[in-house]
Amino acid sequence: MTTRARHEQRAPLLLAVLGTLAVIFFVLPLFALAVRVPWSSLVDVLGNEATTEALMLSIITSVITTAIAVIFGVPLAWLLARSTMPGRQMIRAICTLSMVLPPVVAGVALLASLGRRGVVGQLLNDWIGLRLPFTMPAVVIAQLFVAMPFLVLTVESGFARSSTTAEEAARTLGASPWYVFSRVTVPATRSAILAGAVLTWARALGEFGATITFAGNFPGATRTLPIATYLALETNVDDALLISMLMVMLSLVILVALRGRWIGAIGGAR
Amino acid sequence: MTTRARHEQRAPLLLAVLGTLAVIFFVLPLFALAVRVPWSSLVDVLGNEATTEALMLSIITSVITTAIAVIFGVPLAWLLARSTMPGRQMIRAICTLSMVLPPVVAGVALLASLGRRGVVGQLLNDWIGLRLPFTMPAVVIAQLFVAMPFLVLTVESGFARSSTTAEEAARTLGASPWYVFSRVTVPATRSAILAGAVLTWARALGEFGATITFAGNFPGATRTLPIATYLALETNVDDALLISMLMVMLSLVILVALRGRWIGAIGGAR
Amino acid sequence: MTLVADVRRRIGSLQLDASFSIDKGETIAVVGPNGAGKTSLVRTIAGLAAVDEGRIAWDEFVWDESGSGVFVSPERRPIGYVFQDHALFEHLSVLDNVAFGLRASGIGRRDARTRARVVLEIVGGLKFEQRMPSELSGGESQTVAIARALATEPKLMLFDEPFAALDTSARAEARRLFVAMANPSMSRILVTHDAVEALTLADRIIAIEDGSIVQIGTPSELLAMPRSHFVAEILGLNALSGQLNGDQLSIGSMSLTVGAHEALDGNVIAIIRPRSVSLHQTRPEGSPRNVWNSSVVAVDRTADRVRVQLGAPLNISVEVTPAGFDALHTEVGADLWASVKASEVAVHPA
Amino acid sequence: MTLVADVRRRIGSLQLDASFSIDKGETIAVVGPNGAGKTSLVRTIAGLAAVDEGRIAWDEFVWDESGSGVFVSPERRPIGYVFQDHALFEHLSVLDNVAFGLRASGIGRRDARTRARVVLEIVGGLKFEQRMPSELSGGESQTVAIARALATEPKLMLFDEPFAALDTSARAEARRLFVAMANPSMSRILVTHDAVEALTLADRIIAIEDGSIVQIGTPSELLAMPRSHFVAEILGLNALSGQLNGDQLSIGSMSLTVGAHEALDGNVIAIIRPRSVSLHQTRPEGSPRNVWNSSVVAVDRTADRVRVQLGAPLNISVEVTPAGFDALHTEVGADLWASVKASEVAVHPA
Amino acid sequence: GSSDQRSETTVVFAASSLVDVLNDLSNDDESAFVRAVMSFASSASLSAQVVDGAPVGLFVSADRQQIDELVAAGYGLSDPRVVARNSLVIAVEAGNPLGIQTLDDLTRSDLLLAVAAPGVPLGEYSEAMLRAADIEVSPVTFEADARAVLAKVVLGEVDAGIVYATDATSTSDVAAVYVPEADAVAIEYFALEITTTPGRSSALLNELLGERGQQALLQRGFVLP
Ligand SMILES: Nc1ncnc2c1ncn2[C@@H]1O[C@H](COP(=O)(O)OP(=O)(O)OP(=O)(O)O)[C@@H](O)[C@H]1O
Ligand SMILES: Nc1ncnc2c1ncn2[C@@H]1O[C@H](COP(=O)(O)OP(=O)(O)OP(=O)(O)O)[C@@H](O)[C@H]1O
Ligand SMILES: [Mg+2]
Ligand SMILES: [Mg+2]
Repeated sequence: MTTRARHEQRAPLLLAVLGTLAVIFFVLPLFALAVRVPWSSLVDVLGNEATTEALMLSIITSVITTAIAVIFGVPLAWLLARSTMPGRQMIRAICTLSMVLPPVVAGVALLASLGRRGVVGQLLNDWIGLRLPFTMPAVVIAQLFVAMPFLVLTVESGFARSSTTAEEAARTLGASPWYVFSRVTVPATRSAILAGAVLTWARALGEFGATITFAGNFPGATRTLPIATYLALETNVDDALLISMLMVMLSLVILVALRGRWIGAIGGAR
Repeated sequence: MTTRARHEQRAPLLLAVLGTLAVIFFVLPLFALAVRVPWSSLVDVLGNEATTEALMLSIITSVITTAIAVIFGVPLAWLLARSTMPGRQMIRAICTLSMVLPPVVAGVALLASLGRRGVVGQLLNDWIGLRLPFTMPAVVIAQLFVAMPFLVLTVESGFARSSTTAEEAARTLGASPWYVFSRVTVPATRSAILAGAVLTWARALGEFGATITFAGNFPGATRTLPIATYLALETNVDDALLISMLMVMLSLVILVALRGRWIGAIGGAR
Repeated sequence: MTLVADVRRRIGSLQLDASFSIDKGETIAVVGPNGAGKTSLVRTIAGLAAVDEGRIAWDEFVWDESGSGVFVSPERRPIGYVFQDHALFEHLSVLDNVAFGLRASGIGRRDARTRARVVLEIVGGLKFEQRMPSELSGGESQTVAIARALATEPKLMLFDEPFAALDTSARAEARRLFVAMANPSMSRILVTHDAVEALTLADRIIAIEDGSIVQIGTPSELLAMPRSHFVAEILGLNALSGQLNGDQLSIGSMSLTVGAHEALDGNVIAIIRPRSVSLHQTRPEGSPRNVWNSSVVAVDRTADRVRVQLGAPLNISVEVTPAGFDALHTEVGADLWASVKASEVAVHPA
Repeated sequence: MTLVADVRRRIGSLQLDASFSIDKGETIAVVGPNGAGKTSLVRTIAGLAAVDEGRIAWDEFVWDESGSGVFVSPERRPIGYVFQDHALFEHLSVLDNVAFGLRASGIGRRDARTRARVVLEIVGGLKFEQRMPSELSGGESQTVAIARALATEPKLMLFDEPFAALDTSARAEARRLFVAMANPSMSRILVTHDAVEALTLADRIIAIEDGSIVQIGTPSELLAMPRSHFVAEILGLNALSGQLNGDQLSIGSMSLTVGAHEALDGNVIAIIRPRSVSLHQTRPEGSPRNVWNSSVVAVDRTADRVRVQLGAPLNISVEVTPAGFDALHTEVGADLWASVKASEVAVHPA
Repeated sequence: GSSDQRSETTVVFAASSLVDVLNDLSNDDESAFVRAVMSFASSASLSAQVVDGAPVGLFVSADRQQIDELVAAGYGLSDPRVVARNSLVIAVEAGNPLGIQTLDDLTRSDLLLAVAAPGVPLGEYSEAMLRAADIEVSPVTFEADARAVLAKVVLGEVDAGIVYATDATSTSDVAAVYVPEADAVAIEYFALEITTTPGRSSALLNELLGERGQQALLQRGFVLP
């Protein structure tokens, strides 16, 4: 017997069936992968400095990317959802296009704008001698370009769904627009922001095409784990899989820890 | 002067600044790309059957993927958000892990489970002679595995935020769990579902690594546009960019059309 | 008995504990202070929550029983529920809100809409059938909530303060409708803060305080002998706790002479009707045995009467005619004399 | 005049058109049927919506002016707003809800909470200061909404049906508080459906119907001469439209003799107080000039009075004492005789 | 029906440097490649697909190791055949503005150099060449394949890159600088008939080795075996 409260809504059968199939679909490949991975060489792989370096770089850059995406993406989502700026539809579409670009092309677009010969990159290079490609910031930029739209879209849908009544109440209480935003709008949308951040982080962590195109592949600076895995697949499949499983397990821990903290604090029955 | 209603909330300055920077960040590379693309050869590229074939395949598979993701992902999201099944945290984390896997590894995982030698693939092959890899369904499976979590997470956050009062009202009116789900829960969460579907579609459309690994690269069957672009970069960068720009413009049209229809129909001022 | 409820349930710090039953066709009003557990009780009967302990049964069907674990989910109980906060479907028009229950029971869209229109017509909501809930005023939204619950012709209607947001005429109309709707096959539970509603619309009244039932009875039983201060207060009576000794009642520093009563020396509740107290500018002479000096704390004035709240030594409400009040030339804060006949002070055991 | 408002605004199919002003320290009640535009008016004054045409000014400051395009946003208007649906912040505790306005104005958390506790104490909400809004009952939530709006000590308070969800004693307490709060530096607008509230709490009453002001005046002015049926109804009076010819008033098929009045032959509104009508089992003899036979449509009974609604030929409410009612031995649907003195039928130009 | 057509067509797996040649052939109506379906990817993922049962007829790769493994695992119908050779060049911006002439020039400190990553065939060849010449370079990036190295040069992100000669000549955006040290590494393309789909693969192999195929390879800058 479960501890389910007696009055709680039973899952409609169809939902339960479809949802369960979805779970199986996700679990199966991961399970197969876990079976296939040569766990015995775990110690060797972990001792391999190149691997741990790539792992660290991936973690650091994806976290930085997520932070920047939140800082810039939440305001952008707000503008898209709430302001009446002209051309909003167009801007929204443009800001989500980079998701649709094949990542390699996204990398080319970044080179075309921020590369050594790029529209802006050339200026940066000539004026302050700043060269982005093949540096760690380039990795972050590539991830941002590809992953931030996930945050923007998710958060915008959150803003669109949250009622404006609480915001109105806050304004009548003398709260400035910024105060309303930070103390009412954002907390009321926190589950969407968290979901967006997780999506962005995940997308950034797995980013390969844009990164290798824009940032290249240099150990310690731009060789992220997906790149290391890709190259390892050419030479040593087992190592590559092992590294990936490490990343998966790391993510698992983070995901389990994160979501428990945020979701479910809302609501309550009378 | 804009036509903004006088009473509407002004954007806090900081938000406007951050949001605008984000817009510039997105627009710049696309602009640079558009400048670089040799529009003059548009007609040639469009006339190239291989290109249009890849474009069509991409569109078809990504749409199928999105549809399947909605059919299975929304129920899964509902179970994660609303049911009290045991191990919910764990299942949620597992179902989002495939986002974090480097796509190429995701492809390997799919081969390990659904490939000819895979845990399940072998059974399928032996029993009903079904071989998935290197077929169009394989493309869809690869895209699903990588892109569906985006829908699940977004929709789950939507369900978590939507109040259960309307659902309770529906139940007292005699609505079965399924009726409540389809007529109350889903409509009330439609903006999150739409956002999730767009994210999934976008991710599927740009999918490369898992597809080429699991489904291979067969013209007409599994060579999607990202794969075609990737290969074209070798021989003819300009063509590749042109194809990508086509895809971008197609997406632009779809995104602009889609969002205008859904968002913003909710609420209203008194 | 159609509904037999024995509900024990913990909600936050509140322990709900209520046993009662309802006859077929009967209307029961539930009154009680804010936070007493009225909404919680109704939600439990609707099946939106389960009892921790106890049993709810409808005719021969058990709806909810802690012992056996039986639980019938809300959609399979023949109920209608008008929520305190209306809970309209934001994505459906008014008409489709009302038609929802019919559609859910399998009736086609066209038929459901036709029948929904009939119900809307009855409650006076036809004029905004095409609006979305966000385009309704507070009262309009409540009207729709009532129509929606009625549309499925439930056997047990649960009304949670259904008239609170209605304007005077809509409320009068709604009450009239409520009376007209009474039919032998529908039982009704009406949560209300309005004494007039409870007294005129209900066959019996349940008074809840702090999760527990303090009194169940017909309106006249409650009027005759309210068992608590709150019950008296909601009925517009003054209830005072005191000690009775022979025919002398002491309430704080005051002493009142009471009229004929059974022998019940000790703690009693005294009931004084606001109308039975007279006010005077100067100390009155003559028959009333109870005369005291007091001050005016508040004055509530309507077209036909003025309610004067007196302060120490006896916190009671007094009702006088507007003419009578004007003749007093008094105001809030002023002093005056009050008197009440011994026969007008009724006492009950506490 | 502190607030001078001339509001013209379209909301859906409603054209709001209201001009009025409020003095410093004055309390204005806004009454009107559901959907009349009361909430819309208050929202416009709060700055949550702008006038289409017109002007709102506070002292020497213009808040909203269609001509010049001036618009002061809500956070810079010294207002407090108690929303009809409370609009509490779901993610903050009760205490932090109340402290919100203070925090927004830059006061530190500790100070803000201390002051919020004081306000909560005053409105009687201290006992649930730690709860989340989702854990409050309807009345508790309204209490918090009031406290939250009061905490910032606004100069203009806007109350949208603030007492609707409160229980009898909480409501009495809230009204007392409302009176006590009156201070020369705070003006107040109170939207209400309750005649007692409007009459006792407000200095002046604005009656709105269909977006337009039908009457502004002090409670006694409105009582003396309600300008519309709705106004009469909310005040508990009977208002009847008819044609006056000399001292004969014809209302439908009925003809009544009226008392002393100015010469105003033609269309008039006649006001009859429910108390001034007498009911009889048999045709009464004697002085009243107006006697007619009617039937009982509805009966509202409270502790101290019974309100009887009569049907054709004259739809009016009559109030009698419970004893008087019982002596009639009547019930809904029964026939009886009604009489009213000519001097009790007041007429005003329509 | 379509299943007939499918059985008639033969799948060719090929290293991506062969894209142009094979495309040229399949555009020639008289070629056996008209009926062939080409699939290009990295040698590693192609051979993984072979192992996973992809319906491949012919596998052409520059990666000796992968081919050997397939043969060892029994996927070869016959021994692998060398169909073409390639060589390494330095790809520089068109016009060679920095005047790069020798391998030594790649050590200039102001010069940005891209090479292929160790592990992929091109990376291994490049390393072998540099090792043989005893030259230490410090590239800014180790790219995944020849295509990526070339793209970096084309886009101007690096000044020079080590690529296959055939790649450098495929576009006018770069110039190829031939260095004698390149002769030290022999780059051979092997063709292997795969067992999974025996059929018309021999016709394809014969054509590659024959007049028409060799001509096409020559045209695209390959050296004949
Ligand atoms: N989720 C919850 N957690 C904790 N306490 C709760 C919760 N929901 C309700 N309560 C408390 O339970 C008590 C009963 O609430 P309920 O809504 O039943 O009161 P009510 O009688 O309907 O009051 P009102 O007349 O104000 O609507 C209240 O004190 C309320 O604060
Ligand atoms: N967004 C909207 N679109 C169309 N009509 C609307 C909208 N909001 C409100 N209305 C309508 O405007 C009218 C005025 O509404 P308002 O809320 O001001 O009424 P109210 O006087 O406060 O009524 P109540 O006493 O029921 O609260 C109503 O008829 C309402 O249906
Ligand atoms: Mg309640
Ligand atoms: Mg209103």
